[in-house]
Amino acid sequence: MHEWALAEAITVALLKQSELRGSKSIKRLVVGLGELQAIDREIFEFALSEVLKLYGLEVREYALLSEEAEFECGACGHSWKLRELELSDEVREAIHFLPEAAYSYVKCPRCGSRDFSVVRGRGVSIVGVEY
Amino acid sequence: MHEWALAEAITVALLKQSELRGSKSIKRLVVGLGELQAIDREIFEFALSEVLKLYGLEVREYALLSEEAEFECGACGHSWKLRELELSDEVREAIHFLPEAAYSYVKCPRCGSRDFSVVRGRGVSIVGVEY
Amino acid sequence: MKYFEDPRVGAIQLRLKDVREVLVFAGSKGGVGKTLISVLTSLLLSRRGFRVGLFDMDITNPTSHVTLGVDLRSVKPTEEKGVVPPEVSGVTFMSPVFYTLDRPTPLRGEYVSSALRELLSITRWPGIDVLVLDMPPGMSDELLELLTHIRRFRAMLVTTPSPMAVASSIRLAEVLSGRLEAVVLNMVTESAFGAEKLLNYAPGIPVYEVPYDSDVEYSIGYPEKLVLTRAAREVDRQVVDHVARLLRT
Amino acid sequence: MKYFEDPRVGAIQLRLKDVREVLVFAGSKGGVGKTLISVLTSLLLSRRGFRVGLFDMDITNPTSHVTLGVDLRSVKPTEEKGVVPPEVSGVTFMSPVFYTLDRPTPLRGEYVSSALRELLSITRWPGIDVLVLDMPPGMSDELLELLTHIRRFRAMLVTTPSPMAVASSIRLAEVLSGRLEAVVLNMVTESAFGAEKLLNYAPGIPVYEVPYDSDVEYSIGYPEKLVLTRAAREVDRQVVDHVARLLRT
Ligand SMILES: Nc1ncnc2c1ncn2[C@@H]1O[C@H](COP(=O)(O)OP(=O)(O)O)[C@@H](O)[C@H]1O
Ligand SMILES: Nc1ncnc2c1ncn2[C@@H]1O[C@H](COP(=O)(O)OP(=O)(O)O)[C@@H](O)[C@H]1O
Ligand SMILES: [Mg+2]
Ligand SMILES: [Mg+2]
Ligand SMILES: [Mg+2]
Ligand SMILES: [Mg+2]
Ligand code: NI
Ligand code: NI
Ligand SMILES: [Zn+2]
Ligand SMILES: [Zn+2]
Repeated sequence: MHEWALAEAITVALLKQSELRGSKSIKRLVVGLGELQAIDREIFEFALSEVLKLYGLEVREYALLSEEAEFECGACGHSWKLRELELSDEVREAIHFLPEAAYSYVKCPRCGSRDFSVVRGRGVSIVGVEY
Repeated sequence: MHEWALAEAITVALLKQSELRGSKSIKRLVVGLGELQAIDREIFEFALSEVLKLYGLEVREYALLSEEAEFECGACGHSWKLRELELSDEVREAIHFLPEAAYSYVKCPRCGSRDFSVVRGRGVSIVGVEY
Repeated sequence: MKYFEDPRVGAIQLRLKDVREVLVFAGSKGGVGKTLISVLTSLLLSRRGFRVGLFDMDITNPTSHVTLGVDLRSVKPTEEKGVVPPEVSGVTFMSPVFYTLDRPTPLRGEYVSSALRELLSITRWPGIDVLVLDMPPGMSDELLELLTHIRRFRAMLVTTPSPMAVASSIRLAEVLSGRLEAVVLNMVTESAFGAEKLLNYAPGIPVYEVPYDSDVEYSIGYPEKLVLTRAAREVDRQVVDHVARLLRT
Repeated sequence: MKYFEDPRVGAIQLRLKDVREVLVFAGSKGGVGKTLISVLTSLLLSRRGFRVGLFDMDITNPTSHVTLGVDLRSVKPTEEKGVVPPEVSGVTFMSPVFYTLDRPTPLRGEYVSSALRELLSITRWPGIDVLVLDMPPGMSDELLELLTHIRRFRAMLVTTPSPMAVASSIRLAEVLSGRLEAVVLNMVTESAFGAEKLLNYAPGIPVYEVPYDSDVEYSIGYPEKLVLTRAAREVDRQVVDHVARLLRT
């Protein structure tokens, strides 16, 4: 599972802050899971708890926030959602590892442009931390 | 004066909106003048009023808003102002025509990185319009 | 209200309104000859009496001024209700290098786009028949600005017969489909192996072959010499003929 | 709190922690041989017993897989606490093309940066002595990500003797100054005119000359053939020797 590496990235970022603060304890952590990357919640949750333990970080409470993926066309202004698209399993797998691979497979459903932005719901992010 | 072309860009954008709205009259227009581009207010004001006339747009009241230029380093996080830099006349002239030419001449004063962003005060922009 | 975010986008259309054709030399592989063919085509069209503009879209690594031998200390655009590019060997020539002055200019994509918008919205092309755009390699902001904001153009895909260049070109042909006028197969030696593959992706599109010509290197910076090379002769006979036909119809 | 904006930035350091040297082949001109020299150096270092990783930093136009002859249908990274790249001819090889699958991938700069961060933060390089980075042309997000977020690296500047390439290289040498290990003057025929100019900008830096070798083109896609070319012999004798010395000290 490559989710381990994603959890490790989050953990290392938290650790750096913890070192600056002089405490390895975090009250509340909110992690965003962008729909585009299609992260399996359970797998990620397992990986995150393991990695946090490994790095000696205590997170007393955490939440995984799902973010719907939304695109907006730079050419015609149209916006659309991931679920409006039909993508093969192979393509979904590629995007799972590299969300920007979406630009290889997705075009604006209205005008066909490849010049669109991923407005939200791209991938894994730290949404917030409370100490 | 190349300010004419900058005023024309603003005017054409306003015109497009006016056509959509079915009226060539604007109550109030606020144009931002970013310090980096070093636009002469008087020259620009003259150009804008001439161009607006030429395109048949009536702007009853307008304001030119000066914006201080500010940079932020992507490598070390340092931020600084344009006035802290010493730039030759030749360089100022280049940046007047092409604000991104700043990347040829400016580095982060703290760490020397060229990976900085122009946080504000780049150039001419439409700040707001009231009909 | 989105339009107000960047008034330069509308101004680009305004500046290009009276230009009859926008002709783009593109190729996602570097070093295939986009700049050389852009410059040769511009010089040769001008020698046929067309009024030609040439614009270097390669913001972070402009080189068309080197090919043309432009002295950046003495040659400059003039200010006149915008910016009017200088004439170089009969070609109205504009490049970001007039402002970056051959200094290194690393730019993140957002600033590449901004620089292109700025230059394209202030540069005037009075009386120009055809504006030639010399594209950078890759498929990033420059290409997307072209597709989204210049919009009206015809493309010539420049490639060499090398497998790496052909692989890159096939990808670009897909993005440019519908705008593709011709393929310029450059630096051809004996065998143009691999190029057939590309042609399957651009059916019905003419392919012009320009030979590898060792005189080119020695003529870089000397337009008068460049137009006399064997490579120039082939560009004239094929590419320039093609463009001249477009301009006459 | 800025750090939380992108946890991948810290993860890049983590992934590269145990790699002894990061060796970057850069050159702002396209087509000068960055990819060929990167691939040859990787293959030849591996044949000397070093454990070598090769990463294609050219997100919008990757070609190192073409040079290595990688079959994208059968060769893939594996998932293992991240992503472990496949081994190709003795080199641990990673490329964005494993996910973009040779489809066109136009990306604005912000997405180029994001893609690089994603791949560099999930890719593991277990036991690798030297990680070779094959850079794209230009001076944009890829270069700035390298300078700002990879940070610890040594650079080889690849250029040809052509005036256009030399002009581009002088600009890049300034940006890379302090990290520059050597200049690789590639595709040298009789006269490497113009190159002296570059050397004034990189005083004290060794210059390695690799000849133009027509066998190279026929060997693209066949690593076993590539390493036997005359070009490879010179890369081995000069560039690989240089890197081997670095790794032994
Ligand atoms: N037909 C040709 N014969 C010989 N050399 C050529 C030819 N076309 C281009 N070149 C040389 O190849 C190099 C790359 O060409 P260039 O126009 O800069 O490519 P690009 O713009 O695609 O990067 C330059 O040194 C140029 O002089
Ligand atoms: N020494 C050489 N002799 C002959 N051909 C070469 C040599 N080096 C590179 N090439 C060829 O030149 C072209 C450009 O090389 P490439 O490695 O793709 O350059 P870059 O990565 O800088 O764009 C390719 O077709 C490659 O096979
Ligand atoms: Mg070029
Ligand atoms: Mg770019
Ligand atoms: Mg390459
Ligand atoms: Mg790029
Ligand atoms: Ni996974
Ligand atoms: Ni001016
Ligand atoms: Zn659209
Ligand atoms: Zn800094």
